[in-house]
Amino acid sequence: MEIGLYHYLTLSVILFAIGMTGVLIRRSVLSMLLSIEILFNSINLAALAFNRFLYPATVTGHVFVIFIITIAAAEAAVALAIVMIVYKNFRSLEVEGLTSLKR
Amino acid sequence: MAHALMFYLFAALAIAASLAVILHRNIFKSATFLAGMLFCLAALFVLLDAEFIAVVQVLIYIGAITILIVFAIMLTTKINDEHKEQFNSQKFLAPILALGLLGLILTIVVKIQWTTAEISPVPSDILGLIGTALLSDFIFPFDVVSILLLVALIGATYIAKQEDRKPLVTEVDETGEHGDGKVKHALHAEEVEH
Amino acid sequence: MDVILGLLYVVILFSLVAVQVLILVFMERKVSAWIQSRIGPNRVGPWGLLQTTADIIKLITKENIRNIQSDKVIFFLAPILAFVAPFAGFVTIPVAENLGIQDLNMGAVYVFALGSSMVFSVIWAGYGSNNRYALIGAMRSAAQMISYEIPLVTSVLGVFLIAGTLSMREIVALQESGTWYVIYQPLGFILFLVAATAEANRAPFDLPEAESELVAGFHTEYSGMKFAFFFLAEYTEMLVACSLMTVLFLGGWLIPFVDNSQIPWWIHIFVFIFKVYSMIFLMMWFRWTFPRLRVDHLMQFGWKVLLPFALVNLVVTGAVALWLKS
Amino acid sequence: MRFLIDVFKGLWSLFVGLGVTFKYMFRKKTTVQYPEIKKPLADRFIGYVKMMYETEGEFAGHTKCVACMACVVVCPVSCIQVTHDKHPDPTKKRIANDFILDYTKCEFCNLCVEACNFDAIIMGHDYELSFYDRADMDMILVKDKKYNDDLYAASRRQTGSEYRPIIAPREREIVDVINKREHEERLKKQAEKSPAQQSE
Repeated sequence: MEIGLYHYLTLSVILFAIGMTGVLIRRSVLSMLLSIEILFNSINLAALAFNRFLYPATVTGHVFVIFIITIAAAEAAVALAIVMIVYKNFRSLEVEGLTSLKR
Repeated sequence: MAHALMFYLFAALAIAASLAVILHRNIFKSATFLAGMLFCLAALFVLLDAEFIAVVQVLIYIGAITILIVFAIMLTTKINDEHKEQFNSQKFLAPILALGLLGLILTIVVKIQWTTAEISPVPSDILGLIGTALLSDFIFPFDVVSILLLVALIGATYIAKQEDRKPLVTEVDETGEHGDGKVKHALHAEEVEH
Repeated sequence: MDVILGLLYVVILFSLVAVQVLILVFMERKVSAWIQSRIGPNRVGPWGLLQTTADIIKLITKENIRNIQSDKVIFFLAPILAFVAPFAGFVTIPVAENLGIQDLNMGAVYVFALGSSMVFSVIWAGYGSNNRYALIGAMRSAAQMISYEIPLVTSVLGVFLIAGTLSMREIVALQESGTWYVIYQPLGFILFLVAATAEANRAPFDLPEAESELVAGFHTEYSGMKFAFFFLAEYTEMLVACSLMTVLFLGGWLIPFVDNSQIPWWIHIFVFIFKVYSMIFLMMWFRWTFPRLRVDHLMQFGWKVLLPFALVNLVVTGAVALWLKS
Repeated sequence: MRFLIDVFKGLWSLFVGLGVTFKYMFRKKTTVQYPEIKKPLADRFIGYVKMMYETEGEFAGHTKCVACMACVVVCPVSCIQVTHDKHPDPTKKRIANDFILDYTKCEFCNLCVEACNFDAIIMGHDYELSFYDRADMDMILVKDKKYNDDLYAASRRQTGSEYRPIIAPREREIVDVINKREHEERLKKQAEKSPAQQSE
């Protein structure tokens, strides 16, 4: 069977579901960050699949993916700075404990 | 044929790796599996004729973002603390929810008749097209993203560099002393000397 | 059929690279000896030529020792990735006009991407050995490599801007008639040379494996075959970096001021190899001249000197290119 | 501006450094090809303990060691074993039968040589002290009172060129003078004693 848009979209959706589960079930902030990266990538895959199979002559999907990667980099930098400061203040990275902005 | 084989291989690897990311107890290995998953996706991007994006994925995602996360892991968590409970109380509910969402989106995806009748060949100079698109149609988002990156850079530096703020921990650590004075030096050893 | 051909390419490339590394190690020892007024290896074989072969045989036949608490899989994978990543970079490098495995559309970026995934092998080595010295060395090395990647890539952007393509073969073809890009981009060339030296963990930027400070950095726990792979990886990386330099700045296989279409292809190969080896000689010369940097100076140098100069170089190149175009 | 000047100065200094090492590349090599060519040692070099033998007189070839055990007593690591026998020279009491030195223990401290009252041992100039077998490191300096060439060669790799090593020449002179004086005194004593004995 020819691999088409459906296959890529299905894979993308499965990855999205896995990423979402990861965000919901993990306790550590860092694990949640890893899961968020999975979410980003499932979106990237979907964008590129749409671009390839629906409008191959344009590059809108590619441009979107580049933006997403850029924003993921910025997000990672800020999130890691926050993780550092949280760890410094709370000595733990478990989400349940982080209920106040200040302790 | 080869295309289908490659697709199934890398799709299976990607799914397995992402499952390992969310289920593995050792967070360092989680990050390693994330790099593996990103690599599989890069391979899939090549199958989708997006070589440039695949290369950028390896260069930035694996080479920079994952490494950054690994750094954060090394600097904060106890990696080998595998006996600790890793999952919260939603660990049974969340997969059901995710499966529901999966079913929902999959139904939508399958129901829609995408107009993919003919697959026309991709343009050869995709790199030039991306460049042109970034600096013509998408010039505004491009600028916004640049500014966002700059702001994120400054913000991250600002947040991470607040060393004069007193650590708020007062719990007693193993030596019997208060954690107060000892917390600072680990992360900011290099800044102290300036 | 394609698969068999590809495997054949890999085997040929591997043997070529392995032989190159043997020669390079011998050359390094000789250069270091000359700079220090010594003779260097001269016992095994004629003029000591078989010295490195003997060393490699010794490494291969050595017992494989593994720390019992180390992480088996990661410990095993790290040296392999360390070697495979730079090795795969050879795929795009054109040695002569029609010689080279595959000319990718974005060849140069591909090589940089592989270089950046090398960081992972270093971190794996540090984590997998379950040794504090190794971990400290690995973190230092990773920090150094991701810091120097930025000036490394930024410094060549000027070349891409002038050439208007990322394909290695086209970049070389554009340098016909003796207009090497090193003439247009002297600053870029120097920055690239420095950053590539740091990227390959060579002295004076060899902090990650500083012998006198960190035992051997991230490969403290490695011995025998696995250590040989790290060794191989370092020299392969050097080869790739110098080949890149040759292609991007020094006109690849071209001889200046000569009609290159008249010259047979095997001379082109020799010209390419000569250029690569002169760059490698330069790197070795650096190693035995400059003292090692201190760790904070290393970071300062990367971020406060190399990066601003690379950015200035890029902006000036862009402005001049725009001005010439209009 | 100052930053720029610093950077260019730094760059220039790097070039100067490269020039220096480039010059060194063509200098005369200082390597000495060791096993073939050996550098002369300093006179005071402390190597390998050597036994001295009588070179002249009636008992030439016999060891000078009279088994007084001074070296055994003084040795900080107890690496010397000496067995003794009756000396063939009637003026001396004993002679070393076996003199065995354990090089796995010896630390080349020179104390035994200083303790020796008869100038019988000396620190030599041999420094190639590697062996294939641990048993070889128990070195037999004397066997059956006499210098035995075969035994000596077998007990170690013979590398020194001269059998009688040179210590610091000035000291050697003093030692020689002292030896000579003692020898003369002994002869004199003997001469004094013998007529007395004869007369008795």
